[in-house]
Amino acid sequence: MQELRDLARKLFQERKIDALLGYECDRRGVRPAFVKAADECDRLIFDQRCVHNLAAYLSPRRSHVVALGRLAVVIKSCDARAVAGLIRENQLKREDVVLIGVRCGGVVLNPDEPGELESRNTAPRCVGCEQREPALADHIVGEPKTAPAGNQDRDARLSEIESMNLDERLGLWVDLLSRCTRCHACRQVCPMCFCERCVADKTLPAWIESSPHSRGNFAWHLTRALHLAGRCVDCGECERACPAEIPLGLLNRKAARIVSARYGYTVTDDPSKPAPIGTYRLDDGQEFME
Amino acid sequence: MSKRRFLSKPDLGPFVLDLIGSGARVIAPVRRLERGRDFIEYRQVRDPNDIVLGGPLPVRPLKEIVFPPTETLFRWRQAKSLIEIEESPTSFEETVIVGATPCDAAALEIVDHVMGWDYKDELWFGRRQATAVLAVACTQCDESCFCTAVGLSPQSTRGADWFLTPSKEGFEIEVLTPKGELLLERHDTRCPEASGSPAARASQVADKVQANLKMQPGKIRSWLERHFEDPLWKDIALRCHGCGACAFSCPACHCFDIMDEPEGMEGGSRRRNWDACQPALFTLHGSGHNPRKDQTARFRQRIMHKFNIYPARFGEVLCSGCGRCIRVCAAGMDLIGILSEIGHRAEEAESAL
Amino acid sequence: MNLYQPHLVCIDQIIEETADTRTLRLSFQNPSIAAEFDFKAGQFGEYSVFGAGECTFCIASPPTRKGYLEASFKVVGKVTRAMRRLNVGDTMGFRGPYGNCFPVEEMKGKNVVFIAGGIGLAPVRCLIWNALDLRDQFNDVTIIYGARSVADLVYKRELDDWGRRSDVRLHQCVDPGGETPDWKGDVCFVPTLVEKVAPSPKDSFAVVCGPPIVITLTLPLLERIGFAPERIYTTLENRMKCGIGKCGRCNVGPVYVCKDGPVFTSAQLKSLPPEY
Amino acid sequence: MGFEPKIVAFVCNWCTYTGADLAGTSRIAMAPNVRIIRLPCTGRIDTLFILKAFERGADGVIVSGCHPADCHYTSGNYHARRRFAVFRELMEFVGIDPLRVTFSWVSASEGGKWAEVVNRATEQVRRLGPFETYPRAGRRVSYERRQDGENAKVRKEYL
Repeated sequence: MQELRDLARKLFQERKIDALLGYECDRRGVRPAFVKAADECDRLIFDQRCVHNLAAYLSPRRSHVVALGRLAVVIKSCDARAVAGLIRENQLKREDVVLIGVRCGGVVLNPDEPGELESRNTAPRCVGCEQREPALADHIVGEPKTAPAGNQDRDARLSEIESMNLDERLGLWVDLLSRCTRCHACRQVCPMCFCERCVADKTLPAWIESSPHSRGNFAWHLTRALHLAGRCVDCGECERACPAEIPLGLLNRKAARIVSARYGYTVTDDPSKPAPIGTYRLDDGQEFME
Repeated sequence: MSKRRFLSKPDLGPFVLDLIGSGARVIAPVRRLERGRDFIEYRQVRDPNDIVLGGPLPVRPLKEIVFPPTETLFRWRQAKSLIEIEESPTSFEETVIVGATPCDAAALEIVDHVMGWDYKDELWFGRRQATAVLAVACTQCDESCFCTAVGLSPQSTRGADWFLTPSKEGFEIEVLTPKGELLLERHDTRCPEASGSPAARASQVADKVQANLKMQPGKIRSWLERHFEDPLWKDIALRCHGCGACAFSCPACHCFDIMDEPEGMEGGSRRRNWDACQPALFTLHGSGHNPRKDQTARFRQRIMHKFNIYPARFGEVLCSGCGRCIRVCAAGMDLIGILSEIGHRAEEAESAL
Repeated sequence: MNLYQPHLVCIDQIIEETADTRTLRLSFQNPSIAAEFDFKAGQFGEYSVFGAGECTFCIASPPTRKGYLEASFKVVGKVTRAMRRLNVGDTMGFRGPYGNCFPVEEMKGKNVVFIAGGIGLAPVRCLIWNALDLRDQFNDVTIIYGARSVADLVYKRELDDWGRRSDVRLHQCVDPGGETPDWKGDVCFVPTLVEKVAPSPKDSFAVVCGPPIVITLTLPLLERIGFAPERIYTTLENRMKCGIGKCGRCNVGPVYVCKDGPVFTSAQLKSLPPEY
Repeated sequence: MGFEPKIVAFVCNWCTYTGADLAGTSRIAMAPNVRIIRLPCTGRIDTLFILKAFERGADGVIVSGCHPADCHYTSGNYHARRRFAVFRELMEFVGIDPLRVTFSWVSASEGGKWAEVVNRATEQVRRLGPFETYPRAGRRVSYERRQDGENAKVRKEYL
């Protein structure tokens, strides 16, 4: 922790940055912190409750963050994939941001979760995560960590749904999505949803109906999953942000499975590796085409 | 007018079945397992065993029962230049809410002001009229609750037709409104007169809630009136993602959008959908001009509307202190923290005078 | 029938004002509603095209002329585009009238200065005709109107009419670069023309409508000339959905523009936060 | 009268549309259930078009364009192929029958193949019946707890 604060202070003192995005304690747990001066650096913390993917604040649509000036961001190795995604899609220049990588041994589900990291409360994405530190970072801080314990099969529910028949699946999704009120929290917290104007907000024509009935919800959630196929960094923020507790990650995980099976692609923190949708190979599978 | 009755625990199930049998739609808190965690949500129940009374606060508020997230205002059918309008009904299915939390019940009454202050919204009041609210004293709170700070309490009976206070053997019922009386008449035999002195109301919960936030709405309001421009807003709003999660999970937020949706090829429906003041699109003009151009302005609007505009118009804050906005916020925006900061500043400003 | 259900109106006439502005003359299909319908100058309505949605416009025709109402609109968004596609005889929806109005009674016997820019002439036109139809009840009538170019001037025929009348003083201008060789008016911005005309504040009311820039520049100018802020009127054009003080969209500080407005005095505007 | 499916075909301007035209001018008999919407390229066919067609009452959709290597814009169909591959599987995952959407390559000279695609798609959709299970009714459903075997009821409720 001290290492992180010292580094932050040094960056401010050397005038390398104008503001730093990290984590701080609040009344209930941990929340994102916007540090604007060297003497504020002691607020910074990093522990297993630092769940948030701060890359979401780096998108150019966040005018109030852009106005802060040159930024440093604290990232975990999973967040690095989102930063890489933004760089890959020309939303961010690598040299415009200072990345402070923290060694991470897994995080909990929610930032207000008390107690230590156990297999019971480990965020699903951390189980099986092999990256302890982000390769993309400029600086790496923190004690060396071990991989998080936990052996739950995070894809058990996915496999269960896949084994259902069509009617059962439709029933399940109609039920789950019936809770959606279209607050669009899933989109707003997503580091990869950076469009200036989302297709769901377009009115000429209104491709996706804004009403939270099944028709509108199906169009929205299917399209969201498709637009994130091969781009979703699996940070789980959409699921955490959903006030209706809809397991949105399932759709993203399914899309990731599809692109992995079809195009051998898994999301990476290498900005130079192209995402699967937007590129093609001449010999892509087309068994479904007549 | 309040009458005291008693409903024993074993009688709760048959009582609910009576309600369903009488043709009413019964909404109650039920348990749901999602992502390895337990949630409570208001849902229609068919089996009384599903009902969880006195559990944690349901994740989504009660308002969707009287103010659905999407509802049809009317339908139209078109043949060339001829339009035919099919009206939406203004009478609604009889609904009984068994086990509303006091904060959710009170919020309905708070929103009544705006829905009826000049033009009377028949859709809101139609559903309100058709809905009986049986609130139950709140026995669980967490660090996001602050109902006591907005003049309510875990035992507040506001907005309730019946108020249930749990005891060892069952529930003591206070019948509070004519609508409640009517309901009692129909289910008189299940609910005998309560004997003995009124059940003691636990105050530990209220004490815990009080410890979360102490606030004087009047002082907050006078500070807000004078500080439309303040560096505080910018600082707070930095974190905000600009989603509508807070407003959509708020029992008192009532802003909406009106949309036309073609259905099939010859007609469609005009709908009213929930909307929130946080997305930029809310106030965006056709010309591209946006009166609330950044998140700072939009977040300020949310606080202003709840704690300044609404009290100025209707005499009370647009908040029932349920704390859902705090719990759902992915960015850790903390209304309790913000209000206590404003309260603190208000005190300072006062002492500086 | 709930509050949000519109009355059906028929398009009787379409007047092309400019390349992207039109005026529709509408009449109620239900004769009993047509007979009952009344409004005051400055009020607005929610006009709908079924399938596209609702849009808020002031009623551009004066209340002194019964049997129809007019709406002038510029094509910008979804609903106005749909409105442009409609023909004479097509059906639209109308809810209203909503909002407050200009203090016509107070203005009687006084001088009135009308200042408008572009499509902002629509709400003012309602009041102008109201005054001209009751001409003997008003003192001097001055109209100062400007648009970006000669082609962008709306209500051209009426402008000619007003220009010919001896009981109306009309001053027109177009922005520099917007003039044509035979343009006889001034070439400047609306506030500059106001400065040049310098209407006398004595016993006068001013009504200003137009794009935000015209309003923000003209209001202080009028005050400098000597108009009391309480006697300068303008309209706010916040985005609205319900029009009846429910949907929460048009709040400017504690004010619901749809209920407390759209007509405000310059004095009232000063007490509001700049969110319009 | 039996069920006659409504099918919307989104086709590319350069190959399939011309192919469909050829089928017509060659007087090849085919099912009359298909309404064609012409677009510049399969790359322009957004998956939202498919969803919109279902929302507004289509029972089936055909998407068709140039064969690989024949795209008028060099690579539009390759991009589309990836997108449709992922979309198709996602659709299946949420319970929409992939048999309702037919993807095909039909060149300008393949009038006969177009007729085959149309006939086969029509037959397929006819067998599946009207697509009433698509949540098109625009009603918000309130569900009681879902239990196994309750799906039939669930489905009925949102119709």
